[in-house]
Amino acid sequence: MKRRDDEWVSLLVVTGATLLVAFGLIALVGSNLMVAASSFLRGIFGSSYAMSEVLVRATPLMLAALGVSIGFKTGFTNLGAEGQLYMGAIAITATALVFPGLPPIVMIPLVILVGFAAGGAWALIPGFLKARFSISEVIMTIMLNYVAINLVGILVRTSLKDPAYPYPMSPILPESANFMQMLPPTRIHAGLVMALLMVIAVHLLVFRSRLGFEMRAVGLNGRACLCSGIQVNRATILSAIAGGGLAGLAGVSEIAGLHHRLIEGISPGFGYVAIIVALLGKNHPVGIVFASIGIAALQIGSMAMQRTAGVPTSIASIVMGALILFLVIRDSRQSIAILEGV
Amino acid sequence: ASETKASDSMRVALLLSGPANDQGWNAVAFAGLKAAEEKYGLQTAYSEHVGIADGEAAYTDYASQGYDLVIGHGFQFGEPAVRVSSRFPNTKFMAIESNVYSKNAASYVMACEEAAYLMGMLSASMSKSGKIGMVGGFEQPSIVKVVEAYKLGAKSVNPSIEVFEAYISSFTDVALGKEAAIAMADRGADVLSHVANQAGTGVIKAAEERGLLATGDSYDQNAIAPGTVMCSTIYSVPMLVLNAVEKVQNGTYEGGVFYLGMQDGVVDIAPYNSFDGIIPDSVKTLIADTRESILNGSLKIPMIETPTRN
Amino acid sequence: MEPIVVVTTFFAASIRMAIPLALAGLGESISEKSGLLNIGVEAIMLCGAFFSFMVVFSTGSFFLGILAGMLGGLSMSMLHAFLSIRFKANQTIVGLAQNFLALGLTSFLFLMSFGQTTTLPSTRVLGDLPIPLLSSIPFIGQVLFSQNLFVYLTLGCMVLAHICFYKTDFGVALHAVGEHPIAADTAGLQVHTIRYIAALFNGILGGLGGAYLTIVKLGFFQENITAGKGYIALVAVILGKRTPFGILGAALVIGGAEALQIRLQTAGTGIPSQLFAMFPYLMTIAALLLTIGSANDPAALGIPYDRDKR
Amino acid sequence: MPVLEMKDICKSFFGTYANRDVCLEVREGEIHALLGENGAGKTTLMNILYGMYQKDAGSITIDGHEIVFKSPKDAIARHIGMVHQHFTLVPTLTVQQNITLGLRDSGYPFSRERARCEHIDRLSDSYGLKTHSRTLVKKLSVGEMQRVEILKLLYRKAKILILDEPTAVLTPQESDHLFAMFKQLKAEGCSIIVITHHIQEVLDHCDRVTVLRDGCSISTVETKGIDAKQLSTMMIGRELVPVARERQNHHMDAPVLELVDFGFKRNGGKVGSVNLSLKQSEILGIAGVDGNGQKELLETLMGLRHHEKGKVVCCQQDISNASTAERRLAGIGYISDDRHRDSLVLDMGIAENLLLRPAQSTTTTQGRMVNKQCMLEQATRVVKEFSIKSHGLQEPMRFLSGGNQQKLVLAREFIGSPKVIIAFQPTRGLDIGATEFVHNQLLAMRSAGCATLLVSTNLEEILLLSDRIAVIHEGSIMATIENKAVDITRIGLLMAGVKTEGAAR
Ligand SMILES: Nc1ncnc2c1ncn2[C@@H]1O[C@H](COP(=O)(O)OP(=O)(O)OP(=O)(O)O)[C@@H](O)[C@H]1O
Ligand SMILES: Nc1ncnc2c1ncn2[C@@H]1O[C@H](COP(=O)(O)OP(=O)(O)OP(=O)(O)O)[C@@H](O)[C@H]1O
Ligand SMILES: [Mg+2]
Ligand SMILES: [Mg+2]
Repeated sequence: MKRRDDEWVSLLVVTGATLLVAFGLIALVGSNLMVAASSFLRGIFGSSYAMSEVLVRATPLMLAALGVSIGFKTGFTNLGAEGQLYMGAIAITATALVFPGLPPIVMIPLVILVGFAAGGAWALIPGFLKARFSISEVIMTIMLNYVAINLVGILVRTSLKDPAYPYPMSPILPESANFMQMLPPTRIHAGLVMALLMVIAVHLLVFRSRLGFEMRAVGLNGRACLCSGIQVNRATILSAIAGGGLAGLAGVSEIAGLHHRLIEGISPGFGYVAIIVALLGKNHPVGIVFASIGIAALQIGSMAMQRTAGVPTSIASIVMGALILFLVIRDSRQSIAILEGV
Repeated sequence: ASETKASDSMRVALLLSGPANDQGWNAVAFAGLKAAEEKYGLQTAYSEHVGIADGEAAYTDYASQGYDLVIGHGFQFGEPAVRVSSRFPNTKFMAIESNVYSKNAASYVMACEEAAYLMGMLSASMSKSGKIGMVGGFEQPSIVKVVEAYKLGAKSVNPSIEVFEAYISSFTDVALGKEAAIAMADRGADVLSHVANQAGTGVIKAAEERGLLATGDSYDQNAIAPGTVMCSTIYSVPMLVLNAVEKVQNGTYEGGVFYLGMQDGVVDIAPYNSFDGIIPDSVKTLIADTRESILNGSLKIPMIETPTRN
Repeated sequence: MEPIVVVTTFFAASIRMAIPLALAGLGESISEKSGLLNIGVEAIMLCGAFFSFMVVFSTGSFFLGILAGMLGGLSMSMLHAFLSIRFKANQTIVGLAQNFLALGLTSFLFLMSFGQTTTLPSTRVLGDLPIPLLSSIPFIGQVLFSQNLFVYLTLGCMVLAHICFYKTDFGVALHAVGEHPIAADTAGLQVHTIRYIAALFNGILGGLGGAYLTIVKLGFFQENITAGKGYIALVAVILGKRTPFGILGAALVIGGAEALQIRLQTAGTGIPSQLFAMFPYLMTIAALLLTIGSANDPAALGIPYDRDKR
Repeated sequence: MPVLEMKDICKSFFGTYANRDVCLEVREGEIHALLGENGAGKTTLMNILYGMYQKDAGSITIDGHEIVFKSPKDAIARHIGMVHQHFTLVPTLTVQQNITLGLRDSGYPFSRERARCEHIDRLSDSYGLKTHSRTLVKKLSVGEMQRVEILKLLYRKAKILILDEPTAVLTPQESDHLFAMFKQLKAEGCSIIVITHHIQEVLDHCDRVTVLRDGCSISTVETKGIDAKQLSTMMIGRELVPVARERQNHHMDAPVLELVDFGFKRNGGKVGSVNLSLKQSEILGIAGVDGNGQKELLETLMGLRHHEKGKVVCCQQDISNASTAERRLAGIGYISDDRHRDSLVLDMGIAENLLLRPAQSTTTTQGRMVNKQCMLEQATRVVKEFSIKSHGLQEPMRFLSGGNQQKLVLAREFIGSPKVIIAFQPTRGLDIGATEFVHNQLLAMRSAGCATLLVSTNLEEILLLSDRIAVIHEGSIMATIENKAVDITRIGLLMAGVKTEGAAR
């Protein structure tokens, strides 16, 4: 019981400290604190549209973070969700443009599959190189992010370019490749459902399946797995593929649910924020649901704060950094002792 | 949903893709908004760093707050504007440099190429080595058309001029911008130009350091390096905003793609500042004459939106 | 252009691009050798860049500016060390969070100091300092000894670090602490103190890397001026296998790839610019493939040391 | 006057006591043994003395001065040295660097390699601790590493030497040598504290012994005038039943496991080669000094290292080029000598650690999913059968004592009723009770028809359990002899590489 109380106390302390930082900075730029605070809250809870936006933004974060977390479980440090997301986006665009006539019932599963495969394939490269040649996946995934982003740049100017316009973007995808809008006029789309299904799938995979057990075991003690006759490389590679695939689905979901065409910059760093989401969610599928919604709300709220109260976005960046640091401090075992001591 | 304008002053919001002080594309829009605010007594708001993923949400938020005009500064804001516009018929939407429109959403395209053409002429005229350089940010229409017009302008003065061009795939990597410029200088270019926003500052700094000449972009950039920047293109966003505001006020704002150039006072070139006495009169006259022909419509600068690599 | 000039200018450019990567990479390698994995190199560099610029801008003193750059870098590296050591925090999260924090903080402070302005606050840059005699050696003199203070500083740091790593007790201690902290502890080394010292060096060197950008290369500061160089420095660390000259080599390879792509682009080919932008990353991947089978991460990298936990 | 006095030391972890009012008194120039079951608190007590742990209560007095050590650094400054059970050497540093780590001698901060190496060579000569000061520690055998650890203490001029289970990894000869060296140190005025599970060693070599049980000190006695029975009763509260190996008669003719001209690469690139064959219900013991290729042999046999040459046949099935998983599926179980590294996922619970085997051989998997119910039932059964002490099936293995961890490893390897068990140092570090249990289990498997390859540096263990004994030296089998009336001196000679007549196969 006491333990639970401490959790709440420390959470309050974190919230307080973050608010203090935020208000301090806002006061420094001379914005009105009340306006800023109310616009922050209004941006998140102000209307059903505002709340829906939080979920819209949480969708790709959730998917990508699930992917990242699977990698982390196996000890595969996947910093490449950004690139894998873009590969998924490329895949759905190419597929939908090549087979424009397919009915939705075929098209949707197809693009999901292809998007998953593309993201997975992109992660397979570092996964294979790590498993086979022990080449650092940290660097490899970062490098492949840059490559994927530039690949999008090339494709939207060449083979996937909309011939009708000079702009570097693909044509609008056929309707059949669109995810259902669930609650118009909000932008919530079937991608959210897909993400939640994936939460369950990942939970089953990681905590219920034999493969998931092997992945976790490999992440905790690869050598022991080797000695026990568990196929370590297979587990590493499969976790890389599954993780990359999930990030690829984030790309599919963004295109099919929101943009309906491939264009540069569809991800404002979702792949990187996903790493934070995964870690804050303690690499646990359910934790990731909350962490992704929390981080999405923070971002949506601070953008609203900027729009209404003129608070610079840099403050949001500071607050996000500070909040994560505070949470990290809270999570460390010792800090609980410190809080108790105070 | 919004009601009809209750307050006397109009409310205008601006979406920027990067920081408002990027010394280029966004800075000029921001300055334009502020100038318009002062001049016409507008109520304004702006958002920095609005990515493609956030454009729609930003439009929606401003529209639902009852803003009369919401401007997205960049082609990527076109689609979101159109998508949001149907839900907020009382709000007018605008995307700069885009090509899509709806009943209450319009695209305004600035004929940046007109100024760029003059910059090319000036650069070619002032080059002693017969080599000049142009650094572009991303390879996208709004940038490509400037680079291409620049090349045409230069060739019109000196058909044998060599124009080095590079797209650095960044609007923010100042160091890379500078390095690109130095690479051109190393190959003998003695006038360096840019359309690379923030990264372009690096180009000007490189020219200054090497004792070369430069031209600025978007607004009078002479202050960055007074002894280096001969002249700059000017994209007058206040004029653009004014144009739109007026239409909104007298109820004539409508969808469509509008091209605004020198004739509309939206595009121009800056004064020569300290270079007034350095640039030969013949060059000044040539440029003034060309500017005149553009203004009176006798010269049409082509808008080339895909790179023609020589 | 003469081939020799092409080669000289190319090497000079590679060195310019490599310096910040090499400095920050060296700092990070010290930190990683001790077992502290700091993904927040970007944050360190950004703070170094910002504070050195601010101090040079307001005092005009490069000495103070360099000092401030180091302190700026230190603020980030010591925060990371403190959270990693005192709170045994997840080092990757802290590093990533710091990148957000520093990006916001420097943009915010810059905005507070200068406002939304289109006039670029800038300073003189640290000039070149040719070394007498040595600089007149053909080629080598041009490439190596006609550079600025930071180039010599970097080379000096590399030599010192090499001596420190391989010839001193501190180097052995650093290695032991990162490889097997329990062994180090039982041998009487203060594991935490050594890690703090490593973080200290990381901050100083990373801060210098950032300072190089603002007060040597550019002479001004802009939001996100490091534009991802911190991440690339991490690459140099692994590519260079955490040895000083390895890191210098890796930085030169990456910097050289960047310099090369710009040069190839200005030469005018029909290749899309994104392919050029990809080039340095592809080069890095290729270089990484050459390191097959020689992973040498310190065994305790990223793992907090806790005596009570076996 | 005692050099060291620890009084009423208390230390608890997460609310449970590891040490409760423990007292220890060590005199100058004595060898003092510390005896107790796994988890009795011996290591904890010594870690407190060495400054690794901070005591909750109690006092420590050295040479009459009360002291408080914040870290090992302070302890080293007071001339206390400790060799931990799991060696604390940096594998990627040289012997010399490890020995001088953290010291500031002349020339600091520069490493004066030559002078240091000379000093180390002098020391190793005078105490008979052969080393090469310039080799990397990771290239050393366990015995060599221990010598380095001891040199580390000597180099630092330790007056009180603590050794945590130093003989667990040594052959009897090596142990004797070690104690001989202790006597030399003792004569020079040093005091030595030895933790051990071998009662005979205590009786043979130590002056006094302190027995710990459940975190409390039971008593301190002179070793003269006490016998093994009394000691073990003090320690575990009951008498030990000696393990008896009955004769087995149903040896089938066809071997279960056969190694033909089997080659394996040893550290340093040398290739070892052996011929061996194992029959049903047979324990074949491989005796040998540690570092003679045992580890490499077994790891190659398990498919963990590159197969060099020759053939491995298990139940008529050629598995020479099979993967580890395939070998296990063919019926081989493997007990490694390093359970933390090779056998257990310390952050997983008992139940999950039981799943650590090839997917095809688990009974708790249905399709691709793990049947949780089934998994827990299995774990409950195992815990009961092997009387594993834990706080629940999900408790991370990390929190179990070494003995209980080892029991789980055995249990897991026995579950699939393997045809062959490869047991490498199966009782290393276990207390007498746990050792007794392991021995009984191995014999039970033998009765059930399992063939066992028992590799141990503990000759007593080999003699106790084996039907036949093979002696390994420098990567090859010197001789294989039936375990009837064996000549211990001959085995000793074989282990040292001296071939004698009459070697029977
Ligand atoms: N680092 C630790 N964290 C938590 N508890 C510990 C730790 N070290 C020891 N303990 C506790 O202290 C008790 C005594 O452990 P200790 O290592 O001293 O036993 P030991 O007598 O050395 O056993 P063994 O013969 O197996 O080496 C354990 O049962 C355990 O509960
Ligand atoms: N991190 C830990 N937290 C809690 N208890 C621990 C921890 N590490 C060890 N222990 C406890 O310390 C005791 C002894 O652990 P230790 O690993 O020394 O066992 P051991 O018998 O010596 O085994 P080994 O021979 O493998 O060292 C065990 O009872 C175990 O419960
Ligand atoms: Mg112990
Ligand atoms: Mg033990």
